[in-house]
Amino acid sequence: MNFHDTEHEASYRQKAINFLEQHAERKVIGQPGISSCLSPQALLKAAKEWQALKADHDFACISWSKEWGGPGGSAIESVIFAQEEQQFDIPEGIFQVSLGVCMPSIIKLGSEELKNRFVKPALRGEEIWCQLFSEPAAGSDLAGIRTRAESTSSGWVVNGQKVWTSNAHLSDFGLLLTRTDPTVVKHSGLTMFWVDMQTPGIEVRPINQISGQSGFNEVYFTDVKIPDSQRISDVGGGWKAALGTLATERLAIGGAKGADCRELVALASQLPCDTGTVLKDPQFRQKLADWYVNSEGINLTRMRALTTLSRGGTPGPEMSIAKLVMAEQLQQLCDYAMDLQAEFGIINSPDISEQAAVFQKGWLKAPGSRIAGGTDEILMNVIAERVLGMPGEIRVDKNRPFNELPVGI
Amino acid sequence: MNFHDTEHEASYRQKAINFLEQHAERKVIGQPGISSCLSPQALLKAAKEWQALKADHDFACISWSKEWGGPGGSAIESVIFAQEEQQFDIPEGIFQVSLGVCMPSIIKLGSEELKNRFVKPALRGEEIWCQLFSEPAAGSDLAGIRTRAESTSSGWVVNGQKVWTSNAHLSDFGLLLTRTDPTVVKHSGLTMFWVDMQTPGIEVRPINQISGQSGFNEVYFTDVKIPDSQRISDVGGGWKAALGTLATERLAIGGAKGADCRELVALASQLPCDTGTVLKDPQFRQKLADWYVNSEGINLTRMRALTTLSRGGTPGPEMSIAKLVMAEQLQQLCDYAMDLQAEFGIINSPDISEQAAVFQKGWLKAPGSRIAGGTDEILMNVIAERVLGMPGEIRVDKNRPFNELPVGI
Amino acid sequence: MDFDFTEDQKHLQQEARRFLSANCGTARVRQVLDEPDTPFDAELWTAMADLGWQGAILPEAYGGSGMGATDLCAIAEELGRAVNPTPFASSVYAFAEAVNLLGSEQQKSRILPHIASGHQIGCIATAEGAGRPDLECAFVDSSITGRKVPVTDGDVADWAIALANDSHGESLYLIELKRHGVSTSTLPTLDPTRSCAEIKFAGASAAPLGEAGSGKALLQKIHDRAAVFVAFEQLGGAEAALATAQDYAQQRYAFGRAIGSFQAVKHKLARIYVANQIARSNCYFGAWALESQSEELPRAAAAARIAATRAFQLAASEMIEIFGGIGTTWETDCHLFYRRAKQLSLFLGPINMWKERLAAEIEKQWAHADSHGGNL
Amino acid sequence: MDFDFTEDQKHLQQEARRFLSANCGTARVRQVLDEPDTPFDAELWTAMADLGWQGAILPEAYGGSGMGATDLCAIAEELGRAVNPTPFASSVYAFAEAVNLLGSEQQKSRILPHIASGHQIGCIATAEGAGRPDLECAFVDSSITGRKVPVTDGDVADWAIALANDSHGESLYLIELKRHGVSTSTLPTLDPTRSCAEIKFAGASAAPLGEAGSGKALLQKIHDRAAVFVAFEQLGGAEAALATAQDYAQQRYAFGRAIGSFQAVKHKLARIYVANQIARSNCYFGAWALESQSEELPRAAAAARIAATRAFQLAASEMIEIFGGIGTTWETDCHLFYRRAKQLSLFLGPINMWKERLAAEIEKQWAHADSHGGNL
Repeated sequence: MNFHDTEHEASYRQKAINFLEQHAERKVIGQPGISSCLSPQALLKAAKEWQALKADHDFACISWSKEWGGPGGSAIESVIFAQEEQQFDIPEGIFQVSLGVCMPSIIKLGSEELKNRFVKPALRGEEIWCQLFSEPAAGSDLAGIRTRAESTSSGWVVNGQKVWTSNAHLSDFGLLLTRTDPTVVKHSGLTMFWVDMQTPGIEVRPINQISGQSGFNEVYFTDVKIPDSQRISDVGGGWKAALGTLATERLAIGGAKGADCRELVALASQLPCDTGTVLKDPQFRQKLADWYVNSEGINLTRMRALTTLSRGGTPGPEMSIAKLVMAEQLQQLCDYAMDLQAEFGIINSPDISEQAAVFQKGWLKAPGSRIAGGTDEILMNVIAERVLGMPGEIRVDKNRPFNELPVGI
Repeated sequence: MNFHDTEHEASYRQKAINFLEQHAERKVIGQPGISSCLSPQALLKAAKEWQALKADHDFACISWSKEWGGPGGSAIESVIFAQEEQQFDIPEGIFQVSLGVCMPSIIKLGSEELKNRFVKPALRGEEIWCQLFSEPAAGSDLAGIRTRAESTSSGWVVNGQKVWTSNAHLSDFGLLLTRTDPTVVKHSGLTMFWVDMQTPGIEVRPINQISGQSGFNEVYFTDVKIPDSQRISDVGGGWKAALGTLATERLAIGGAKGADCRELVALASQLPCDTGTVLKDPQFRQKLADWYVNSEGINLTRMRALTTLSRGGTPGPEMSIAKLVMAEQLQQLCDYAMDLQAEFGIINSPDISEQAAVFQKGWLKAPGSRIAGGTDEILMNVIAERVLGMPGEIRVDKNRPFNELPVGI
Repeated sequence: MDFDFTEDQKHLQQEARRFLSANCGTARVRQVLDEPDTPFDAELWTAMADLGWQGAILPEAYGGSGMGATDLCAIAEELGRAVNPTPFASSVYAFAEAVNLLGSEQQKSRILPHIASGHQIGCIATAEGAGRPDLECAFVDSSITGRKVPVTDGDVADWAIALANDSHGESLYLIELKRHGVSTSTLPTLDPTRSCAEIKFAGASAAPLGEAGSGKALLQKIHDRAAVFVAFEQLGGAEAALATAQDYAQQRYAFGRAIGSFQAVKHKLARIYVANQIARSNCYFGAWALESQSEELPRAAAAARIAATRAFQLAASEMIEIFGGIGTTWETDCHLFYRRAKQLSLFLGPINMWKERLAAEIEKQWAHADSHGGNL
Repeated sequence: MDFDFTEDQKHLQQEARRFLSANCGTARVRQVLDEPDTPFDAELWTAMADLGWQGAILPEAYGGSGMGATDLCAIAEELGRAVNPTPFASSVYAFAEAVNLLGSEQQKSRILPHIASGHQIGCIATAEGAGRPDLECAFVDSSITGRKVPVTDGDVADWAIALANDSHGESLYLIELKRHGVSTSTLPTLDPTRSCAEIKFAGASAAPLGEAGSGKALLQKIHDRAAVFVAFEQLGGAEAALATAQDYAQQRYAFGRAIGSFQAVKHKLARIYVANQIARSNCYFGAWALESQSEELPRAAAAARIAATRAFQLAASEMIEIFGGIGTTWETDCHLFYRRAKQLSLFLGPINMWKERLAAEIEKQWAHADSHGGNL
């Protein structure tokens, strides 16, 4: 057991650090970074420039083959760069879906022509993609989507509504899952397209979340015309295509970020109580220990997955536990931190209580973290079925045409 | 809101106390009672005598009608007597199944002849009954029983195995659920009989539990001949009959008895720790408060049910929570109490640590408490479906003949 | 044995529910949520006063209706169910009860009629920042100086009761807030449907309330009484959250079936039901202890508070999980419950403090039982 | 990055598993369970010694094989999986490690070869009754007097290490148990597959071990090292319990389907899997800290201990619930895991103590990070 790089990894890491130090500034703790200082437009511009710069230096999409503009590096090199990059103050959060989810699907499923047209501009950040899958009535049950694509003499006409679309308002293109035949069983009537987000009839509206922020969009389709040449899957073959995309998505989603033990200790070391500060309080210490063991457990589990990558293998299912554990913990830990502040815990303003604000923010975010990317319950199903080999749920929706299935609200 | 008896209730309570004081001794805290001092035979004899005495004074089966030997009292009178009776040192735990579960079914389902023959002797404790329902492959899924009763020219021949039969070794008779037709759907092929436990071919074996004790039996049936006159339900009508019995059983089962807050406080007030005794330890106090709220919550919920009885109504579903809450709590509280004793918690002997023994006993008993009378999961299903109106589980075993259903171990 | 609301109380509760359905639907609550300059629903407040709720249990001599504490509990459950956006908890459960319990005849007749009529609002100002630091507010030269933060409803209140140091130790004071020497500023909170403020006293005139030097003990008495009513609000909130989640689980389909047919959803709902029943039973005991002026009130209040806090927080957070993605949006009502559950869990002090209080009562009871050979 | 067992260690582990499947099946474990006069499986003990396990990581100079700590961790996981009924934990993880770490050259060469060969057994005698009372054992006039209870394997051990008061404060002592002045009596425990005793010292001769007056700190060092190995035993037990429950859930049918197809059972299994993975990762970190002699050992050992204790207790109790009624019978193996999970959770001290220890380490790290502007 050790945490050291191999010789090759160490030299790659040095190369990454050299590049980063030359072109970016290290993050300073306690200072807000670019991503929270710049205006949305300026952030987008900065992100595109940074992506292009990385591409010029072979640090964009490191594991992609040369054919698609990547340097053809290894998975572990990709991780090493990401580890170092997160120490630097660079514009974040724009290309995750575009490059982590959409492009791998385009590369896997698209025609040569399509790939030649789209992959390199996406890699360089010149064009951004979003994923148009989820719908109000199709979240955990993604195959239940209702957005219709009807075949006409001149192509397809799409009507319906997508939801939870990250960055739809910034995107140039989208990967779109539709129902082309509601008269067959639900998994057989789906078809995947790509779509230009400027196409008439597409309307993007931000979703207001509990936190008051809007990290997602709704996307409405009203008589949107899409030529058949933009079809990516076989007609009726959309589910298989989507499964590939989802597998990629699951890898791209990390744990639930937010306040954790570090922030809790910082708070406790400042809060007065009978025994001095809360950090000295035996109850607090018991809870802290429990949470710390989880957080460290998840960090170390990541190390185990990286070890497998480093040895050239494919990580096992261990990391499927990360979001489940950390999202629940985020909610409980933030709730507890607010209790520690007694009546003051209800105040929601960084201006009044900077140290506390991180918990109130986490508490508002946690319900979403427990749902986005798979609810707690779906994740436990996945672990039980795919990892532990339990039989699947009894399905009542497998053998009846989609349009004969009972529907609710 | 008040906890007082009505005038009638108060006078009935006084009558009960008078009877009890005349014929029994009050329990003394810290002294073991009759039930744990007498030999099994002596206890059985004492229990039968006590039951006959109660019957003579109209305190046995208080709510049963005069027709069946009861005084025709109310449900609340029944509860009042039970509340007072448990303050006295009388022989316990023999007639619960016989009178709480089996006789109500006989009264409901049996022929006049049958009722005339059996009800009064059972009420007086002269004859004891057991319930022969559960099987190794049919616990939560009771309708999955496999014990076969095959029709012959001279009656029925029964082969199979029952399990979890309380007091089978003391019983004179049993209420027996069998499968008479495995070629129809599972709920339709069952038939109920009564059986004399001395019938040749019936063998009773005690089950050793984790605790080392044996509170239950297995009962084996080998070519047991039962005349058709002992059939209680229609042929194929056993499930409906059994459901009635089970509803009665659920009422008869209380919470999970065992160590609780009182015992925990007693332990903590004697255990040394840095802050004096554990009773002063802030962590301990937080846990104690949580458990106390549950225990009091269950006690007070019982008061709410009694209020409904006292007002002449039928209690709602509130009491369905009692076993679920208290069995889980028993396990957690005992485990914690053992941790409080540090390394010493592993010692399992009342001779060495009387105060601790109650927790080790509870810890061994708790897994059984979480299962007997409905597992945690079945109880939550029951609450969700019967109380909260959620749809039933998808059933795959409803429309296929029993002998074509997949079977496991 | 009569451990339930009476028929009259059930009737009162039904009437309250009918009134609040009509006058305090979630659309009304959301108006306060979405409008930063609206600290509470003044129209609703007036309508409640017209029904006599603010003075329900105050003596008739002071403009009240002289009802019993349990009657107000029945109303409180409904106010909780409706997530009412008003200063009722501060003004009625805490302030009015405190003045009625501790005030001089003059204080009561001067203040309570205005509270009962809803024309004035009172609040309790206890916290002085995060955690539980030492008391810094001080009463010197017949006036009070210091800072209280946060004070629920402090920005809309006419009166406050505050703890301050004085020559006797720690004492309670009554302060008219819209006077010289008092400045209040509204603070943003996680529950914008309830108002909250920082109050600064700079030589504000203040009158002693209750026995001098006994401030802490008196404050605990006030908290115990208020905690029972608040517990009923929490219970009502928990029941509403459960009912909403139940309804959704029956109507929302996934994988071709109502999501309520999945065991994971069933068991979540069952856990909420269990917590709510335990809360209800402990709340009833609190109501009994309050109304019968039992010595067991401190224990009963703490148990009701703990059980109801647990229940409402569980129900409110799990209802979002049952709703799924849509439950995390501003437009769905789930977050009204989520926010209020947290707000009420901190109002009157956090749950750990109440658990400690309950443990102390259990310890007392044990010491008594132990020395008398009795039972816990 | 190489945060996993090496290929060699995996091979070693597979060999250990194969050996234990053949020589330590549950039927063998049950022989010790059912036979009160058999404190441990002596035949298995000898076979383990033949494989060199008792001396695996002792230096070759003292009859050991000089392997690394992580190698022993790999074996420990298998011993846990097999619920081994032997004094391995006492003799190897605790006693031998302590003597090797603290003993004089003479002590090591006199004692360790016998431990490595399995001919002698050692134990650690720390507890002096329920809770954590003050230390009463005392070393006076070159001999020790007092009582240690309970002592895991104290009745089968030849040697004990015990803490005692002396003129320097609290110091560790080495005591030969089968000598004058020592009496041991076997105690019944919740896990009859592991032996346990009360030891009374009445002027027993004892030799100091390690620096005088530093007994408590040294004992903590011994506990930290042993905790890592024990955590691997707990991890192995948790994995075995999960595998057994998984298997049963697939094979047992109710309502016409495998019970593993019910969400309630799935989610129970998923929760166990999560706990086991968190335990595994923390255990690996413990192994790393132990083998690399890292300063982080106290923190790593506590985290491994906590995670593995949680995992094994969860897996063992929930496996019974998954088995249902049959799981509560003596004849099914579930209770072997349930008992051992509790036994290991108390051996080396209860989980609350380890959480406090971890918190203290986090606090130290925080103070250091705080003063250096670094990270936690």
